[in-house]
Amino acid sequence: MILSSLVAVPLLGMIIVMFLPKDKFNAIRWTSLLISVVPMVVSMWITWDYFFNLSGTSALAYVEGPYDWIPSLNIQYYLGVDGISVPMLFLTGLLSTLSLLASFGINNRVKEYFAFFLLLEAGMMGVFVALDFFLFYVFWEIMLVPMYFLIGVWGGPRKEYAAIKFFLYTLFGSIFMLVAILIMYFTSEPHSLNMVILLDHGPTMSHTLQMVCFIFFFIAFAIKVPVWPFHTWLPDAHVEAPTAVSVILAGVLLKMGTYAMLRISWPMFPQALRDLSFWIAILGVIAIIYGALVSMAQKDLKKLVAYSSVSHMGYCMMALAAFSSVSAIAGCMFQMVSHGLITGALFLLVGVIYDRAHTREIAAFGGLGAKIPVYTGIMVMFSMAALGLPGMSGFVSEFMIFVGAFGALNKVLVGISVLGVVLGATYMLRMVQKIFLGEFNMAKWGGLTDINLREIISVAPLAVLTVAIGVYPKPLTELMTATLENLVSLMAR
Amino acid sequence: MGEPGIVFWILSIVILVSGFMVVSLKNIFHCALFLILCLFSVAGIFILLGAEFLAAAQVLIYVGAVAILMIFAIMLTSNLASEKIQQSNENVLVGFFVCVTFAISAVMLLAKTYEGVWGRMTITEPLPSQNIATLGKYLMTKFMLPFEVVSVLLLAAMIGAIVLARKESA
Amino acid sequence: MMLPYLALAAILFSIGLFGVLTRRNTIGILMSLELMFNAVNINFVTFNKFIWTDGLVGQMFAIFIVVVAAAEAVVGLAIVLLLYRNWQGIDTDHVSVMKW
Amino acid sequence: MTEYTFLIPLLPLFAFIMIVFFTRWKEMFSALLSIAMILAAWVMSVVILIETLGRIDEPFQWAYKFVNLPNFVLEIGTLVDPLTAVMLVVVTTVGACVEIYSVGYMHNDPRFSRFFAYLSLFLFSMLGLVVANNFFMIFIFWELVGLTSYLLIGFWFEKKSAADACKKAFITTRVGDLGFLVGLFMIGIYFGTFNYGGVFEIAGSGVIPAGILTAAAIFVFCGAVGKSAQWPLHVWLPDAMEGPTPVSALIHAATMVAAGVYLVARSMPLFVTSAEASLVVAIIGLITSFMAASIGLVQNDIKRILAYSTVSQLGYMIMALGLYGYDTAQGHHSPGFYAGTFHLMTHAFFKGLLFLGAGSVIHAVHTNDIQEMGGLARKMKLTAPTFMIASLSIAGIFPLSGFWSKDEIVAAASHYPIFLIGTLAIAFMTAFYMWRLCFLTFFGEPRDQHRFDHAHESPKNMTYPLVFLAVLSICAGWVGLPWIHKGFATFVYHGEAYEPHANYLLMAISLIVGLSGIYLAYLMYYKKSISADAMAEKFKGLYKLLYNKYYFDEIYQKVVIDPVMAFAGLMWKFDANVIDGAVNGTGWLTIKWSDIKEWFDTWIVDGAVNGCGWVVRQGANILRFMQTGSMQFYALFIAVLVVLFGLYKFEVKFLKIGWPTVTIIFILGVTLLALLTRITQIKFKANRRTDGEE
Repeated sequence: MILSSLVAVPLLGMIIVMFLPKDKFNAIRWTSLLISVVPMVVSMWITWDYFFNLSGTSALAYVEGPYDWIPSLNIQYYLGVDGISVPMLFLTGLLSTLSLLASFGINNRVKEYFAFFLLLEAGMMGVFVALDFFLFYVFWEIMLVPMYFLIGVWGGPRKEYAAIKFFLYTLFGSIFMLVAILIMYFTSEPHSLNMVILLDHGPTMSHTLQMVCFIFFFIAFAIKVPVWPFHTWLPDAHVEAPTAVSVILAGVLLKMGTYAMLRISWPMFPQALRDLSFWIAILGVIAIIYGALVSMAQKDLKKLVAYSSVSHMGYCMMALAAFSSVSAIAGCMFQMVSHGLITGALFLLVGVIYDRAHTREIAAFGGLGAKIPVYTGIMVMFSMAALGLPGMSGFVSEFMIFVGAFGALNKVLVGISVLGVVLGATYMLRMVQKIFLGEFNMAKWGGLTDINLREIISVAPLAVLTVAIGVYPKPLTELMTATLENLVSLMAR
Repeated sequence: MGEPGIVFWILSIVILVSGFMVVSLKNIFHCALFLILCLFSVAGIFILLGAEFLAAAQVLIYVGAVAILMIFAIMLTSNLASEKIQQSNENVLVGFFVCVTFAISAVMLLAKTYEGVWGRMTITEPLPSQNIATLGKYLMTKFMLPFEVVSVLLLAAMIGAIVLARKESA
Repeated sequence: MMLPYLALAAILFSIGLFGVLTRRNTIGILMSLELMFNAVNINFVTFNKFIWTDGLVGQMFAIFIVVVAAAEAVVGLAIVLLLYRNWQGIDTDHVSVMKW
Repeated sequence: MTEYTFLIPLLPLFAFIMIVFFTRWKEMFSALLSIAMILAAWVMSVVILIETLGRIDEPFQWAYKFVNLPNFVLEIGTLVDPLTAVMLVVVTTVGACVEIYSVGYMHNDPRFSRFFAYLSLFLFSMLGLVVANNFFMIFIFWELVGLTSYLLIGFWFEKKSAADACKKAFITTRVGDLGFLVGLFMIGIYFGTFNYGGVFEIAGSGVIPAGILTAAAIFVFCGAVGKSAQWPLHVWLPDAMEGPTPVSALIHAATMVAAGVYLVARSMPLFVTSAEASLVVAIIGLITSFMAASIGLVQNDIKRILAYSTVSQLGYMIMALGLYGYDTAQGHHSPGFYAGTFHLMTHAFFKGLLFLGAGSVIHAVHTNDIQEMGGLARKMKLTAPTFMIASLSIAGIFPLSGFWSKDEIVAAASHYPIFLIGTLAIAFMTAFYMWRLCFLTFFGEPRDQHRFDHAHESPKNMTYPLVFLAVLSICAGWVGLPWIHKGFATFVYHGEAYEPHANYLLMAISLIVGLSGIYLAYLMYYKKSISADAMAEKFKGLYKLLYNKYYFDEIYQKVVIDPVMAFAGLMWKFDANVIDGAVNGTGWLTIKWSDIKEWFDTWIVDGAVNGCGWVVRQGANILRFMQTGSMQFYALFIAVLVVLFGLYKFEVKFLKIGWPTVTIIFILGVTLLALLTRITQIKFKANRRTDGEE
């Protein structure tokens, strides 16, 4: 019941919001916020309970089902979580609420916006709890719709282009996923869509078929991550999307790709994974270096953060390629969580400055550190976190990834990827320098006000978590150790 | 049971002849009069078949109400009763052929079916003699719902007729 | 021995049908329809007497048909009056607006 | 007390948190809180040092598992051995002095509280770095130190030069950290642990192939190169002087930059397993030291001179450590380790003093350019003597602390002619440029009367730390006197304790070299018997080369930064045009393809559809005549069909004629009659027309 509620509450909330009067903006905002608090609290409780009672084993927890849903096709309603989905649920719950809080500035078609947002949340939650392919696919696709509208209606100047690009690109990937799912479905006997059953079916398939399925799944997930060279939808979508949507995009949507790899294609096709891991690692390393270089060349603050996401998700891909190392996979999970927190916060902060200055051009600013010290402090903190400063979550994840990958992958390759650390520092510091340091233009930005309480509240939990994970990562590791060990043993089949 | 008696045959001929007159006479007023005759004879047939109440209803409703209503209508729609006006349309030939075929084949079918099925059927119980009482009882019990529905239908028809026929007020 | 009754009903029905098909006058059509209704009624009553006496179902149906026919006649005639008022005539030729 | 070592870093951290979140608005309280915490840490450090003196061979270790995965453990812990204890005292001492000094120096700065918060954060990081018990933890604090350095260099971020410098410092050290990071990975992978004890034990056991050891050691050394500003990553340190002077004193002279040396000393067991790695260390140290000293000869910015001096001295230490590793790897005894760490300590004191003195001077005259100073000794009665004490110390003049430590370095280099000559040359240059600085600043006639007139001695809270450090600059070296038996060398050592013995010849040589350097400076800048300008004119090429710091910044700009930025721009173009172009191109192709499809669709597929439609329409044109609109006609049709159906279904026979025949006859009949009607229809129409006329 508890997992279903994660999906059902936002859905119900969407319906409630749709019945609210259109012009009662504040009622809509607060209702949605309160509704989204429910799944957040539930996901936190799950995290809490899982950590204290269930993290010792790799077994699925809070399982619902499998109940027959469409018996003639053996489609089931099957939900469950384990150590890799719990952190994601936590992240989703938290970021959704914070994004809703950050969306209070939306004044255009408020009702539709919040309704779509809640639908989006339901979809995201669903992806992380589904254990049936059909269910998974449905949630995976459901999210596209609100996302499309959220970008396409409330976005920036090129919103239509960005929305349609995002939609088509992801849909394109989903087709491959669908084909792969069908292949799995029809080769299993009896035909099944149950992920747990198919986990054992995958390695028994013929090698060619495994490769085909793996590559198809990979394309679908890689587009979502996004892995170089499938990443170009991301900067457009990020830049054009409203702040809160960017946060969700970076914080949760990108994680769905890596999560799905870890949940589906990696353990299901271990042989194909072994054959292809080198190439995946290369893609990861390219993404790290390339993303960093490209974001160095950006003039738009939001685009810079967007490309940094490409770079950061590259670390995840490299870690995933080092599938034999628990520490690399754990690092990947850490990176997912920490990137969600850090980049989410960065997008929130970019939104804050954009709301005030109505521009995101880095060159337009300068010396803001003197005028808005609190904002500067927070922004610098998250920039430091993004470039992997110790004491923040990003460092722990990068370190674990590097150590794991160094042992499991080609050492020269990993050595090259370490360059990303310096490049990361370079583009982040260039940004900080150009915006906050240097001479302050009083005439232009004299009227700039510092970050306000609502915005601080929406960023503060992220800051606290970033530091907490960076300083005390032990709980998070313990939460998923058993699951990861199990996963690694599955991938070693 | 037994064979239908002479009354039946007389009534049958009256019905058929007057019926044919209804459909073929040029003067619509005469048609109406023949219709009355025809319906009256059908009431007779009903009596022969032991449906006294139905016969009464037939006379009251059809002969007394419907037919009179039609005559009223004919008289209200002036200038139609004259014989000069073509009363049948271009379907006459085909229609006649079809109807004759229909009649013949229907009768033949009936005869065939009668030989095959109905003739061998036996009646479980004879028609009750006091069937008006039975009819009334059933109307209030077993056929309660249809009865009510039909009354509503009648009401609706009445209102509909009033609405349709009244003069436009503005 | 119900065949004569049924045959009578069948022929009466045919006559009514002929009327419906061929009369130009709307009231004529209505009258022909009444003939057809009566033919059906005869059938019902016949069957009620010779085949199925239980519950007087046949007669019951006949009664309902009579009622419905009355209702139909009332509405039909009302429409006829309306037609007359609008077109100064009640020939079916006048109402062939269904034509494509 | 040693058990509570972990508290030492936490004390400044507490100050940092309190200042940032609570006492930011109460400036003096923030400063006092910060100072109180560092003083408490200092007291603890001294106690720990005393305790450690009693247990030299039993390092105290305490650890907590930070990340605990199967086959992968990261620890947080403390290790207290003599080296740690000494470093703790050095860092807290200089830190306390600098903080007290800063109260005066940063007076009236709008971000006064923040300065102390940053200083506290720095001290937290630095102390954490010192007490760390494993490579992972040292890396954490290593980076945090970098962060605070970034924040403090950029403290006056309104100045573009400061903003540039802090970024440059962070990124340059990050390049070094990159190597360190790779070294860490190698350690993690091949040694399976990050703990010092574990790593060194495995390194010493010979299990690991020599190549791996060399590589790991060199990569670890990369970190030191970055942090200690060794060639070729030295370029950030002079620029880092854009920060407030106390920062330069604390971070960029006494402590943070010494962290690299500390790291090398700390991982000495790793270096002694590889002669090659050690040699690399020594050579890099020598190059750095020589290069920096030579640049220092011609600079005019007081802080930059000191910065190059720092780089040079750090190179000295690194070289000594490298030589120790080289010697030990080959089985020789060497005083290098002891010399390097000893110099690390003494240098911290006198270089801290020099910077604070320089700060005092700058505070007085509001310029960094020594060409605009002169004669300040008359005005600054306390600053000038302390500054000169430090200068004597760094020049290696008997019996100041610098003499003793420098002497040991010379001793360590004495087996290798090149190193010996280099070392002495550097000592000479050091003496020269330090005294050039002294003479130009404190003696002679004021070259800028206006500044001179406004110069004044600094307040007491600035001068007292100077005095305190001056005392240390004189005395700190005496713990390592070659004649005392239980000295520094038997306290901080690696492997087995080195027994220093007085080598009077070397002492004499190094003293003479130092004095001659001072004398040359005296001649050139005090007596002016040798014209500095003439010298510069004579060796114009060399002078320009030195004055422009061997053009390293320009070279890096051209060779590294510009290409990287160009490459980044290229990548962005590539991304926007090629990759995104491919995506959009796919879209475009799809659209074009769909255009073709549309044509195909319109003319072929839809053509077929339309063709069907056309056929139907033509058929319908015929059939439309059946749509008479006459209800009766339709009814007739129904009747016909009903009859047909009846005939067929019940197989009706007429007079022995079978039903098919009957059906055919019926259809024929209907058709014929219909045709007949059609022919005679004219009549009906005529009739109707008459109706209409009525």
